[in-house]
Amino acid sequence: GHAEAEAKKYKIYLSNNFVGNDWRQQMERVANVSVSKGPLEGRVDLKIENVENTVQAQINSLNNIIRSKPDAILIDAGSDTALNPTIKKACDAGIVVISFDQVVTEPCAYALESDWKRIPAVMAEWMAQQLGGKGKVFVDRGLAGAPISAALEKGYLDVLKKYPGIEVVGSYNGEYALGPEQAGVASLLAAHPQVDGILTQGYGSGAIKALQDAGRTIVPVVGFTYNSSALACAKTEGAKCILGSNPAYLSSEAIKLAVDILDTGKKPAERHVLVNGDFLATAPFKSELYPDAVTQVIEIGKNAFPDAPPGLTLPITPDWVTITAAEASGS
Amino acid sequence: MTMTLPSPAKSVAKRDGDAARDRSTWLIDRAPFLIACGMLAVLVAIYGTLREGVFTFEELNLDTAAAMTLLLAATGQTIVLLRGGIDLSIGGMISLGTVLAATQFGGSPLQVAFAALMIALLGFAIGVCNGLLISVLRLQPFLVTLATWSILSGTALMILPTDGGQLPDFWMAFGNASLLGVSSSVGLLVLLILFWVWFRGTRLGIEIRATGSNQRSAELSGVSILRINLLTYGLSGLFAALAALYLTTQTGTGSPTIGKDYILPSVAAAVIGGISLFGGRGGMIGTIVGAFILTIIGNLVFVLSVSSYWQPVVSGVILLIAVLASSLAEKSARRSLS
Amino acid sequence: MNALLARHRAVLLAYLGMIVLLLLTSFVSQGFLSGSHLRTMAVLSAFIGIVALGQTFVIIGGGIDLSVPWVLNCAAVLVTLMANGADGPLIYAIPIALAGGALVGALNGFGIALFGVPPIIMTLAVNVILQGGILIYTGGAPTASAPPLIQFLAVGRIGPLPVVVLIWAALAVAATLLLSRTAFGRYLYAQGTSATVAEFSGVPTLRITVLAYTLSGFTAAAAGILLTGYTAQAYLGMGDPYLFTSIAAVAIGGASILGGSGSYIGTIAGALVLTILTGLLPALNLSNGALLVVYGVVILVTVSLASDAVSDFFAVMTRSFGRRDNAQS
Amino acid sequence: MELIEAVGISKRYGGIVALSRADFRADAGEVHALLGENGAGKSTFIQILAGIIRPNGGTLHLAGRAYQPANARAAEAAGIAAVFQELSLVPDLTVAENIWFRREPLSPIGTVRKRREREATLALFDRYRIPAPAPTREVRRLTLAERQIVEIAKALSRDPSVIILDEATSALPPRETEWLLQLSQDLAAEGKLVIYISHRLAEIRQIAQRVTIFRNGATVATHDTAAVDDETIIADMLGRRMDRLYPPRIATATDRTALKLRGLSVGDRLADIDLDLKEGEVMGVAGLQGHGQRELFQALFGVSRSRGAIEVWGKPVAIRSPRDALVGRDGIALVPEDRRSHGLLLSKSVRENLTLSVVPRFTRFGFLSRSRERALVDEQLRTLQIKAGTPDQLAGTLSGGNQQKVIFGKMLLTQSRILLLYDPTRGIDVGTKGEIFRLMRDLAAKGYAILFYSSDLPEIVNVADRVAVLRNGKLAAILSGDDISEHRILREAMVEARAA
Ligand SMILES: Nc1ncnc2c1ncn2[C@@H]1O[C@H](COP(=O)(O)OP(=O)(O)OP(=O)(O)O)[C@@H](O)[C@H]1O
Ligand SMILES: Nc1ncnc2c1ncn2[C@@H]1O[C@H](COP(=O)(O)OP(=O)(O)OP(=O)(O)O)[C@@H](O)[C@H]1O
Ligand SMILES: [Mg+2]
Ligand SMILES: [Mg+2]
Repeated sequence: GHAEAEAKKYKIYLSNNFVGNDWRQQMERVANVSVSKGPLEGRVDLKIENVENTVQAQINSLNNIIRSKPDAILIDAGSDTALNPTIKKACDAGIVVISFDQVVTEPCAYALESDWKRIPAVMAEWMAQQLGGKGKVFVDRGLAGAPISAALEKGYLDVLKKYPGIEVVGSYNGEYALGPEQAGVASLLAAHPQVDGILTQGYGSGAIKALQDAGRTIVPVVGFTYNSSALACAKTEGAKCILGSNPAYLSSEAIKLAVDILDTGKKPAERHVLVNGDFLATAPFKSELYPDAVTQVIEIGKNAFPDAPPGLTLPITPDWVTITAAEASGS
Repeated sequence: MTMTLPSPAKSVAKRDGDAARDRSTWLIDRAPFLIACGMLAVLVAIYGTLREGVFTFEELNLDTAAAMTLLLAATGQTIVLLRGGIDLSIGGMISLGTVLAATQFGGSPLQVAFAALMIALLGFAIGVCNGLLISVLRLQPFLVTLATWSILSGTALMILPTDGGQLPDFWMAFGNASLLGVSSSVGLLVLLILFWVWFRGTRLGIEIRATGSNQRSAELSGVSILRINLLTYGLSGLFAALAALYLTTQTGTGSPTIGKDYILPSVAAAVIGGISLFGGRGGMIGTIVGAFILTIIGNLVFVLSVSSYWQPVVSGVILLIAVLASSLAEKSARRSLS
Repeated sequence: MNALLARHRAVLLAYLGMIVLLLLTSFVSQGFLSGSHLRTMAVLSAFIGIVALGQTFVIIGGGIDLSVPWVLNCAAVLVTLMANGADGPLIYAIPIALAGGALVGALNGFGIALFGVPPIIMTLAVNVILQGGILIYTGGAPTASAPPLIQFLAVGRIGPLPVVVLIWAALAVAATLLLSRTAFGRYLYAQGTSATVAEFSGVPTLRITVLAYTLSGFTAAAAGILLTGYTAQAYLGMGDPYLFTSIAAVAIGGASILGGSGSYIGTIAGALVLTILTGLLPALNLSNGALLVVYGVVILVTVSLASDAVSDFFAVMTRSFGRRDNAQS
Repeated sequence: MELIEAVGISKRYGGIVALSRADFRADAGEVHALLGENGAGKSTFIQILAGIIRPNGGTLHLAGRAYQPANARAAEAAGIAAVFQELSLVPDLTVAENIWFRREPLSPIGTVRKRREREATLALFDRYRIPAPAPTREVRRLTLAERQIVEIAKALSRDPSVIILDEATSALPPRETEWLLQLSQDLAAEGKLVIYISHRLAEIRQIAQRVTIFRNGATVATHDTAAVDDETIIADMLGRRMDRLYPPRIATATDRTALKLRGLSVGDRLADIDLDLKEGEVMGVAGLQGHGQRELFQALFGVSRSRGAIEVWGKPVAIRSPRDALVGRDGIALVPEDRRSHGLLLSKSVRENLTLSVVPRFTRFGFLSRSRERALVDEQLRTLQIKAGTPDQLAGTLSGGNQQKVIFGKMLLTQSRILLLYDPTRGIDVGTKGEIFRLMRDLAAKGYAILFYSSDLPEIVNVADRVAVLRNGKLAAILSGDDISEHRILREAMVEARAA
């Protein structure tokens, strides 16, 4: 029964393949916060295992986790396929496995992620609208070899292809870090006297900074919902932006999903569970491709916080628990 | 001089005394290796008290599988380091190997075996190219293999832009098979040790050590440096390819960027096991110990159950203590005997 | 004059490679030689160059420093956290961060010189420890933005010249003087050539090793601080690209990775080559894979220009031409 | 027709002419000495014979046929084996592995049959009565003399018809030298050709039938040894007459004690040494190979750990590293035994090598003064007549004797007034040797104190004021005045050995 399930405390491991960026930090912190209050308070014994960004280390770590027989394993994976045999072992041992953020293809594991089709499509659509269907753009290819990077790039290009007037004149690898984004855009600016828009996979604020440094006019920029990006878009004169969201609270959602499955024994209908965050933009925007996509207008104090750290990912909290900006940034 | 000297042949008797000194210096010379073994024993002992069932074949199977890809990569690296070189390109070769396996393996086991053989040969051939470039251009191995690392990684990415491809089930089953509780990985480890025991004693093995120890002397004795370069880097490429093949039995997929994860650890494993980056000294058994130390540290950090931020700190500190202990012990052993 | 040329051949050829690459790039990408772009390149080279400065000293002395990524990152995070967006606290924040970097370097040096830990392992372990250490210290808090002064240092200009490039130039002069005109430099080369002979000659090997690593920690920290100005904020992982690049810059600059030779002038050429190359690649519009292939090939060709084998080959060619001329006259 | 005929051989290195017109004829069944001052081109010539380097001009015939070895292997195949001045053993291999390197007895699976190899080594040692170290020892740990012997064994193992010994005795102590001289004669008697390079005229008189003399890369003369006197040979070598080799021994010792040792011990190899070295004194250290001389020098320079008390100029000191020893004028400086691995940075210039220990002497406000460094360097180049193209020539490309001079100069520059000279004249030609002995006496007169070991016993006999004889790591005797003779020294060094 329900009451019995309420009493049970689950042992859940979160295996994270990489700690070296702000998003992952926030993701881990949010995970910890969401089991310490709200509906999950006292329900979960959460242990986070970080590995040094190698698939081998994550396999070894997962093997260790499996041997300690937890109820569920949440995985932010270093590869979408290479962990499959190990994950299969976990499933076979009766452990609930949920991959999130960078998900895996192993059918026995759930895949909880942002909608990597919708996000690039809506943002490319926005860009096309800004350009009036005509112009030259740069596209960020993210990180070589990363599945999400490939999905985002493809998403951008698929939509842009529908506008014959739009030409992709250059690509660079932003690697989800400010330095490479800024340097990549700067190199392309040198090669191309004219550019009308930039579709990044990272901050977007790096692209804006590169434009400023090169003394160019600020063109429409696509990026993601980091606090610094929102602030840069709001504060920079003439900036036009749309920011897609890959919420750091994916981890909280994964925990919740795991607890639900463990409590009820009922499995979700779909292996894929999509989490949709709102877009942020400098002006109202209505997508025709995805009419249900919500776009908030960037407003300082409401969804851009000058006092919060620039690396904070927005939105901060899922709706079933309240996580404050301070909790999310750990300050 | 009119004086009659004692017969020089008499000094042959001196050799007995030599032999005793010989044994003690033998120990000192192997101190880094021996102490690495000791450190591994200590780590395993601590691990064993913290976790149940550590002294079982199951644990051995798991740990060997966890260490094996690194071990294979480090075997090639060891050979190159003994020669006084370094091979960064194994990163590219491992990526390329998994990608080729994931895209080319299909059909019957016989076809797969053939493809695997071709990948191994390709690894050797690519290594030979490294050796050729190093010899012909007279460039530092670091630079040449840095460049070929990039070229090989690029090739892997051109074949498979992201992880993917599916290895046949029997291939993976083969990699994880076990007989009487002993896995094929452990079998492979035994083979690797046998290989080394054999290789070390061959003329080529001696020539490689000699070249790493003092290239000029080796050359004066008629060693062809070109041949040594071709063969050492060739073997390194071959072992990188084997590492890739083994890795695919664990991941079941091709991974165009996975190889870089093995470059520094392969060097680290060798150095922990007592190999000098200046060539000529040390051996594979030390490298095996080094690779297992690195793997056990991961297990240890897990069972110590430290909070996530502390994990890297603890693993770094354990590594440092392990190496510090061996460095200090070696130093004092050397001092007390000199 | 000839002797001078011969002595600095590796360095000269590295610059030759750099210039060839620059011309090639300007061919592919029209705006490449524009003032603003050259400035960008110079700024990006400066970061590599500054990290590689300490690395040059360490490598010449026969070691290697793998701890630069997280020394750099820790310094960046510390400074932005302490300053919290304002210039005032920089008065103490910058010195603290620089001193911290130097201290970590000194620890590396002591571990290596005093206890005989292999440099690779020592610095690798310290790198990992720092990575965890900064997470523990900040509690994983996202990083703060860079104060205006640091941004000025990184991207501001004095006249046409970026400030960071001026800083780099000053450091370069200091490094070159240190290597070629001081006892420290003399000892460092001796030690990198043969630690035993250095020891027998009374070289203060412990002090030299510790100093070299201290310098490396210091320059990595300095680069970290400046880099936050470039990106306007610190972020975790900002040091990662500088591990192999800093070593590669030193090696491309003509230093032996096993120690005893090399110069900072050479390293500067190495930093420039690497920056131009990464700047060139996006303009080529290639796939990720093809980019890496091109990167590798260009590195190989560029360093080949500076190799003994190739210059010997040209020497033989010119000499045989010369001989023919003699025969004719 | 003689076995080896070389005519007009030349060899250049860039602007440096190592050989210009070298002629050389030698026949089977003789010991043929090759002489010449440092840098005359002897080693260059034999490296050409051994196929290591190729000449720029000239013709070579071996047994009547044109001989142009493409590499070391080709020379080996032609029956030529050389023991090079700069030893060419592999440090990380054992004695046996070095001797049979690339000719190892192999098992069917391609591995080396170690037992067989060891037995072959011992058989080789017995056949030629080679006083070599145990076959299983690593060469890295051997003394220079031991390495030298292994190198000779390696050459013998090839059963060559021509054996070349390039200053093979320069590091050998008396007993081993005697062995090698006998061996050379035996080999010649067997019909082999022994080409023998040495700066010790006495040895050459003892064994060589003929001598060929090089000067500045060209052949000056070939003589029958019996028909020529030392003065002529020296004049041919140096292009001038030389006054006596050993300077007059004028006692300059004072009452001041420069170095006082009480109960000095090193491991189990040196025990309870009490010794007083006076200001102005040259004290010889003698003893058989491996009886503690090396340990004594190493301990005083802080290279080996020692127990017991050391007083320097009346002050008790602890010397734990060369830095503790090298403390300016009141310090202790060493000419080390192994010049290539302890004394010189082979890939650095002569200039940098000479001044490495005295960098602070030409540092002003933290910066090096090139001109002051240059002055120091020029002075040493002149005093020691170091034959280098320019001060920027790499030390590793100097001739063996000139490398030794660089080390001597480097030590002199430290101005330390206590000098530890471990075989300082090794490989140095007679002309310069005389200069060095004179220099030693001059320094002694200036108040320096010198501890002097030489593998060439007559040098100790003729130069030292007193001689400390070591036996089994203990001080066996201190000889002075007329007691100093080869005979007496050897007797003191061996009494116990004979009794045992
Ligand atoms: N690689 C080289 N580069 C430049 N000069 C060289 C090189 N090798 C030898 N020389 C020069 O050639 C000359 C002859 O040297 P060589 O070693 O043959 O003299 P040597 O007669 O053996 O003298 P020693 O008695 O001191 O051993 C020397 O002046 C030496 O500096
Ligand atoms: N046990 C010994 N007996 C006699 N001579 C020795 C002995 N050990 C070393 N030597 C000599 O003393 C010299 C200096 O000794 P040292 O300890 O520096 O040896 P090493 O070869 O430098 O070894 P390592 O490089 O391992 O320190 C050596 O070159 C060797 O010739
Ligand atoms: Mg030593
Ligand atoms: Mg010579």
